[in-house]
Amino acid sequence: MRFGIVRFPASNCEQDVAHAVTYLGHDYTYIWHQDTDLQGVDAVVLPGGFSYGDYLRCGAVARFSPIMGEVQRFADGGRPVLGICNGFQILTEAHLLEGALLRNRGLKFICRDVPLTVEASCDWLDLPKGTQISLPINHNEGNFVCDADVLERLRANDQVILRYAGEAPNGALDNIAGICNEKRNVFGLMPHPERVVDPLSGNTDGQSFFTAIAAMMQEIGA
Amino acid sequence: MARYDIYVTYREGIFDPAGATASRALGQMGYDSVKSVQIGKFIQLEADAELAEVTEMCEKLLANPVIEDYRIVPVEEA
Amino acid sequence: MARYDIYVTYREGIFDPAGATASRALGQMGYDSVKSVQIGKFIQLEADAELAEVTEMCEKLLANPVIEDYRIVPVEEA
Amino acid sequence: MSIINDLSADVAPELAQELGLKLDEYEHILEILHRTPTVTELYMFSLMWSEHCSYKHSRKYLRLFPSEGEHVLQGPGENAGVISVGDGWAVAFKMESHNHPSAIEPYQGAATGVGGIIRDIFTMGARPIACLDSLRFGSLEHPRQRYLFEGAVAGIGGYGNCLGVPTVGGEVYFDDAYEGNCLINAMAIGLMREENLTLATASGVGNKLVLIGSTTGRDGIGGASVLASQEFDEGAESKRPAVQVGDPFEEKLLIEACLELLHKNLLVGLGDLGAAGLTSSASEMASRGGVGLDIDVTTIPQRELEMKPFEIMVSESQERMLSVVVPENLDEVLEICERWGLLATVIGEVTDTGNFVVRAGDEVHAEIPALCLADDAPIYDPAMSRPAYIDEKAAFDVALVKKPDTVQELGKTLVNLLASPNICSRRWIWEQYDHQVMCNTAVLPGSDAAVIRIGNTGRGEMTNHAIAVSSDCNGRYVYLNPGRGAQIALAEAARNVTCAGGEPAAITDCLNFGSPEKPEVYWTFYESVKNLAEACKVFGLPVISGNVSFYNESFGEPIYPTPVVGLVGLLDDVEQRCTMHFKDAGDTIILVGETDDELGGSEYLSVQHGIAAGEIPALDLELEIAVQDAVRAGIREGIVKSAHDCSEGGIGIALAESCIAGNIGANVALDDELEATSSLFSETQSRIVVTVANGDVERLLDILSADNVPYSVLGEVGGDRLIIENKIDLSVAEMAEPFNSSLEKLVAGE
Ligand SMILES: Nc1ncnc2c1ncn2[C@@H]1O[C@H](COP(=O)(O)OP(=O)(O)O)[C@@H](O)[C@H]1O
Ligand SMILES: [Mg+2]
Repeated sequence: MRFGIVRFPASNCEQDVAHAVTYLGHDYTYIWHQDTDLQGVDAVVLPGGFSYGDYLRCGAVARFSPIMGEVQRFADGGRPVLGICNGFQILTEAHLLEGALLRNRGLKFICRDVPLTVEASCDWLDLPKGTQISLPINHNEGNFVCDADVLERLRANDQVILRYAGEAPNGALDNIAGICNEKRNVFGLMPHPERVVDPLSGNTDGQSFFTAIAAMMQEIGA
Repeated sequence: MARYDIYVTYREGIFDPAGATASRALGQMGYDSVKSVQIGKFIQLEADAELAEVTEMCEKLLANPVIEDYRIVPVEEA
Repeated sequence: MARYDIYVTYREGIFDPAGATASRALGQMGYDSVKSVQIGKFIQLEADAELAEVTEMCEKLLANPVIEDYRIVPVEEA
Repeated sequence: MSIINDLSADVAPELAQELGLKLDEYEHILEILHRTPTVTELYMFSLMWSEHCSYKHSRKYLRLFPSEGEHVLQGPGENAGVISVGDGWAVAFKMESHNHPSAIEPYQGAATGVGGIIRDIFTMGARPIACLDSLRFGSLEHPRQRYLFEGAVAGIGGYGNCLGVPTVGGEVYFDDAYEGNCLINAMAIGLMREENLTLATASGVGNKLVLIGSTTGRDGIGGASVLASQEFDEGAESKRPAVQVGDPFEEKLLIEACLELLHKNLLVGLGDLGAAGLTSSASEMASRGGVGLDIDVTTIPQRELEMKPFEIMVSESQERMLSVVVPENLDEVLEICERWGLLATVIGEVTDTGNFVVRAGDEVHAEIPALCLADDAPIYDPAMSRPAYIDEKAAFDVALVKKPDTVQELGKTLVNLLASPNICSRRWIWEQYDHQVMCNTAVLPGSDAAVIRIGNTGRGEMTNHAIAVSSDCNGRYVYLNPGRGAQIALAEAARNVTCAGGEPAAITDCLNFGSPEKPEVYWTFYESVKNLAEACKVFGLPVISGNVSFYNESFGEPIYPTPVVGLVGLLDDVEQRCTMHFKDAGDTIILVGETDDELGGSEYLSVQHGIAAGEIPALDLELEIAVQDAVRAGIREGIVKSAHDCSEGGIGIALAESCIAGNIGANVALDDELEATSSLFSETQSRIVVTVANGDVERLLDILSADNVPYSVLGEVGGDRLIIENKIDLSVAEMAEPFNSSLEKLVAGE
């Protein structure tokens, strides 16, 4: 299958996503933020990085890129969209996902492997509830917040896909590390599964994120 | 050319990590009298625009209504 | 308890990349009238402290005098 | 057009002096110009002939460094050196200091330091793939030092993380010697195809000069001359020029745009604007190409009003690049820059006059032979004298200090050392750096050297090759013995790279010293350079780039002389990499090399007794090379499962670190017949602790014996305690806790 990886100015993990999906035998196309054509890709990934320098608010400017209108339509049509780290921040700014990501509680950038618990499945991740995995996080603003009623809804609909096991490293509300939308096709998470696909990193827990979606796409004949 | 001062602050109930840390740090530095610190943004905008348009800019870009409130104050030219 | 509003901005001549980026973004969103955006900090401080002490806090922690100016405004209680 | 006359013959020498030019330098300028210089010209000369740009106090002896070798594609003289790493791939690397700006504003100073060294790398046509940071501060007991340290680390992370360049290693030392003058050295490494090697040269009369990137402001005016040549004392505040705020977002766009332009062959030359801004990059590019340049400052996008021509010419506004473009390619160049959201402006062109002409419209403000500006700076051969302290310090008798001798006391000492600022885990630092982006970091920070796979991630080209990188320098050693200390810096960098499985290939350096105008300081500089050069020759290691930072003093006291070595080694196959942590219970632990009684200058003496004195450890270069070759051979055969060198804190610390990293114990005996303290904490060089599976012991011993390398079998891995017979008995947990948490506590002032 073919992943469309959107490049915003100062995205910097697009190459990591490309590396991960090629490693797993898939294709990818880089999509420029100023384009308005998703080029027929099967799934869209908004990669990590510092779009627009993370100035003002992370993802605030990127969300107005011309391509985001297409991403919105793509998502509305039930097609899979994944936002990793800065991509997650962009999705919340674009209101494709709820909540917002504030500065880490400790006010420090954090790059480390963290243990996570799978809480539910979505189009992008299909692991049994309760599965423990380890993924690297790499962010300055991963402190998830949302209103109480939103949180209640996220929980009730099983939209919380990943939680930090133990204390959230960034202060995230309810230990939330990743959520999906109601239709379960749009998924955003702070950790970086793409970095732990190639075994060079000593961890392959990231593989299931890209293989689950590929399997699903194959099933529906995409 | 009009000038606007825009104040962006966290909405009630949203925890402000930078403010909380600054408050604690001041306490540790011996300023025991400090009760709270809130850190928001102070945006100075120069534009040939009416208040309505500046409000739109805030709604769309300069503030995130999910977490932030904003207040726009037109600045009298000196 | 006294309240102070503190405005922290870059000193004259220091480049503000965040402001420049926001200004450009507004232009691209069609707000051609925007001439400049400066992004500083808006700090709300609650403390049982005199102005002199708040000034000290700014010098030491709340602002970075090497690159930032600050302005303290005592807030009248409503 | 004639040159404007804005400076009278009697005022000019005064301005020259104010700008830091010496009288004979001013006279030399008169000889070059045959007339009174203009204001702009004086500024340009003063910056180009400043220590920072001209290396006038160091150039003579830098020539001692070997700069050629089998891998070298580009030696010193360009923005960075380049070596080939196989199959048509090459890496560019260089180290640079940003000490003085960081002492004023640590976050921005360190951030713009990273920005500057990264520009040096992509100017060469290489994509930056890794950074290292080499830091020195005073004791963390002082709040100001904590502020500097925290700010510098945050700034390095803030800048590098945004660029998507992993910061994979570095070093940090805390010592009172750096209290008034911290050291912030950054090293960057870039990857390219050999055919993409680009030089910062201007050529082709009629070609356009295109300035790409940020606008030009008054920030950093005079930065190079004022900051880098002045000691820090009370007067420093008033001389403070505007500090520059880094814009990593702009830099990231510059990286992408410039690499695209270079790979599409759209540029004749490319140079970055660093110290002395446009003056330096333009004159260096002109002098290399043997051409003249004509620049009209009114075309340069300015961020402040009413800037004077000289201000524009010497501004050090960050994130700007100067390119030379054939007129036919101009449109495409401008278009690519625009797509990346970058300003790109034609500011002048290449001429055949050999003169560097600066105009404001029709007014000519400078007309200087480009060659003279770039290459005619005076070269000094300062006086030197051997400082008296050297013999005094060396005479210190280590036998006089009272040493622990019970297992309990020794254990306490070991734990104390593990928690001490110069030994404890650096996790607090590297967790603030993205060290994994690009998916090529095969050995993460925390081991002896980082290993990075060679591959153009996300662009379809991966290889199995890798590089191992380390930066090292124990300034206390260099202080006590400048020559040997500098050699040990090299030996240790090479040893670290060897422990990761790398074969040392080339080095860069950053020579941090006090004022070269002080004979005693200059002697330490000369000794260090001469001996480092010697050691490089013995190792067969070329020095392909580097940087000198003088005037690192405060209140008249120089820092420890600190010649930092950054070393890049090669691995044919990334699968042959090795880490330092103990792996499996039952593995045999072997010490390669042997321990002597060498506590002089040690971390033990410093931490436990507050003493920086004594004879520093000996270094036998032949033995060092033999030890490294043998260990590397064992790693490459796949039999060495872990390798860790003994550096600060000696074998006691090395064993403890390998236990902590592997979360497993060890049971060993040290049969060196030394006093327990010396046995554990002596910092004898040329020692590496390795482990092998039982079945491979014979094979490794064969390798060692064949090369006549001394060794001893110490014991085996296993359990959850580190037991060193008759000396140490500690659980891994009670060592790990202080080791891992110490730095964070020290930063918090606890
Ligand atoms: N300032 C720093 N930035 C990033 N990594 C660092 C820094 N300081 C130390 N490290 C990492 O911590 C580990 C231990 O460093 P150090 O004690 O200097 O090692 P060694 O004694 O082997 O040279 C290395 O992996 C090193 O790269
Ligand atoms: Mg080491």
